[in-house]
Amino acid sequence: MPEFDKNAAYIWACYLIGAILIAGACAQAWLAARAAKKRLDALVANDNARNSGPDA
Amino acid sequence: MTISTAPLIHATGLAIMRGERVLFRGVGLTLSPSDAIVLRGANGAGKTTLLRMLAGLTRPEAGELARAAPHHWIGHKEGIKPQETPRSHLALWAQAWGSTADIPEILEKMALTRAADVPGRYLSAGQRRRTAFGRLLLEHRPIWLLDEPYTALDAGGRAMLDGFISSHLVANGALITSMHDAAGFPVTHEVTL
Amino acid sequence: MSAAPILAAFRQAFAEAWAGGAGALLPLGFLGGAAVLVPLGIGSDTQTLKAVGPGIIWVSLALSSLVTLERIFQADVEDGTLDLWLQTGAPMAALAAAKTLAHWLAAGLPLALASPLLALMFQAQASVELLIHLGLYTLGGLAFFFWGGVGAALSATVRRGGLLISIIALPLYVPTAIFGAIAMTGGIGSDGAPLLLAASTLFACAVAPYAMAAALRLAAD
Amino acid sequence: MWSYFANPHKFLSLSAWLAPLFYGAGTLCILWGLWQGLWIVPKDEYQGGDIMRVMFIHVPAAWLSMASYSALAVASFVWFIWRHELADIAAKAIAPLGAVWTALCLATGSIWGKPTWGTWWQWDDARMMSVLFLLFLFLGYMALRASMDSRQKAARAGAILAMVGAINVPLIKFSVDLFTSLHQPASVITADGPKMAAVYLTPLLVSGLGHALLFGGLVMTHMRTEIRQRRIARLTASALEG
Repeated sequence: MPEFDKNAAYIWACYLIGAILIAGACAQAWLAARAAKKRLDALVANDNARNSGPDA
Repeated sequence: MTISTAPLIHATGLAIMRGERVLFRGVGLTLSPSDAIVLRGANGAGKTTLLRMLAGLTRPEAGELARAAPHHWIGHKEGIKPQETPRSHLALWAQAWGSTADIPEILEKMALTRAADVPGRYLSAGQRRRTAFGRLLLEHRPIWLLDEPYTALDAGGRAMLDGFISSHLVANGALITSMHDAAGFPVTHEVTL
Repeated sequence: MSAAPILAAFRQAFAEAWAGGAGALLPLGFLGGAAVLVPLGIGSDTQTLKAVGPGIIWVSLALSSLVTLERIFQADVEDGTLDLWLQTGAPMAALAAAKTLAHWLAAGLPLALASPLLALMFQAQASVELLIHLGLYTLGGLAFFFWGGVGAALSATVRRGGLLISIIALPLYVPTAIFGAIAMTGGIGSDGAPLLLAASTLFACAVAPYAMAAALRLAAD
Repeated sequence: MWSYFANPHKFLSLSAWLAPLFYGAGTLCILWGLWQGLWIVPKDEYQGGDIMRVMFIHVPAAWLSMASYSALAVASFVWFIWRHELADIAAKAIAPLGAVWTALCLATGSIWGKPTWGTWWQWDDARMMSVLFLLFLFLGYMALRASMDSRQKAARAGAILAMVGAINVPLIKFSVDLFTSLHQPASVITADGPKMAAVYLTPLLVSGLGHALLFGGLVMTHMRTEIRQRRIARLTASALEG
């Protein structure tokens, strides 16, 4: 870990906030993407089953 | 005077979506002078939306729409401010449209003489409708677009409106209206949504 | 194209502004109430009041423009008037400008006219300066109403539109508030500030009506 | 070229490999910038000692907040003129991310201000003030979109507001600059400008690039999500219609 002069707490606070915000944004994006993909895949599978059902 | 039979409104392939719901698609109609077209359909089928589209208020998602003449619009909402009286309402729109119509006479035709100076907030629903229909007489316009015109009108009001519509049609005017009841005027064709 | 629809829109909006909400009285009461609370809140020290007075009046002016504007286009959507105005064939930007101007005349101008009285309450010296300030409030208030009108038109179909208008309009009020404050507090750059205020108001009057028109067409759709 | 990018299918296949690339490259750039900024570069006593190391996150955040509002305005403009659905999807994705980086810029600026000026909020700093109003513009945009009842209306209202905001940004910036120049100029932070030594500039630029890449990757991910959500809504609606 680097050693800083008197303002170390401020510096670490800045980078901590940055890490939290950016990690939060990434996590939120990933979760939302996963949820949307799951729902779409389920819907498409459902749709295909329904469309092919009566023909079979 | 030559009587033109060129269509007043010509629409093809109109479509509209609300969110991801397709309200209607592939709707077309042609309105010629003396035509009265009635739009039929269940609640939520898009009758009001189609009328608003024909009036130029709602933008179609697809399709062609040409309107060759000025139109009158009477919607569900009458467009009367709480402080406006039937008289001042008609005077305001006469001013806006540059009409020199005789307003007391229109009020009399609409059986609004007694309510002529009552502010909008105290008018009954039927009186509000009659005030709005008064706008039809301010200025001659070939196309009338009326959304559920019979709503809130009593038998006398309906008969009065039917009379106006009939004479408008006789004078080469045309009409598109949405309604659930039987029309009291000659209907050229019906469009079901 | 005739000016008749524009004049009619102005007339209707002006009548509505006076009829609904008691015209100038309500915004005036709002301004007065907000301004009178300040000395109660921060104490009655003459120097302090003198320093904050012009700023308080600017803030009250901005807030009361938001309060008045909340209903102007929303009411038109609800009672169907907007549909009729959109079909007059007159440019909607001109109609929107006429309506905004009418509401400014009914609510914004009276506030500006009352500003010398409030300034006196805030311990300002009675001098010609107060009349100059009156002119600045008049100009600035106009810009507030036009940018606020954009917020009002955009949120015309939103149920709790008032909150939305404030967050939309706030950043747009910044230049007016700053130029106005600089013109009054003096110091470097204060000579040109009234001109900048006038220019930014002109800019608002030129640009905002087009945004309002687009927003109102959307509200009717 | 436009029609190529405007096609959601093409976008999905393009972003499927481009977004991970952006994430990887962005993370590498940010980490290298951090390592340089926190461990390697010497502290600058003229800028208050070690505290200037905050610059390697504050300045990229400031750049991104400005750039993301410009991107929002451009996307809105493209949507308004050409009605490419993808432009609206991009605008919708950019706004919350822009707000995050703008908030980051404000937070780090405020923390940097405390030891430097002795206050958490310096009204005389034009940059901070401009960024604050930018945050309001983002929040207003998001609030407006959220309050519209269909995606078509949200797109139209959002585009109008973003364009109104964009033409006002220069005026806001000018007025704020004038406001702050009346007081003593904020001379402590000279993060930008030719005064910067190369030893600081290179890590700063690399950090900025890293943040931009990460931001771009996130925008793509959000756009992919939005495309899928619109498909979900379409499928649900057609299932309801039978």
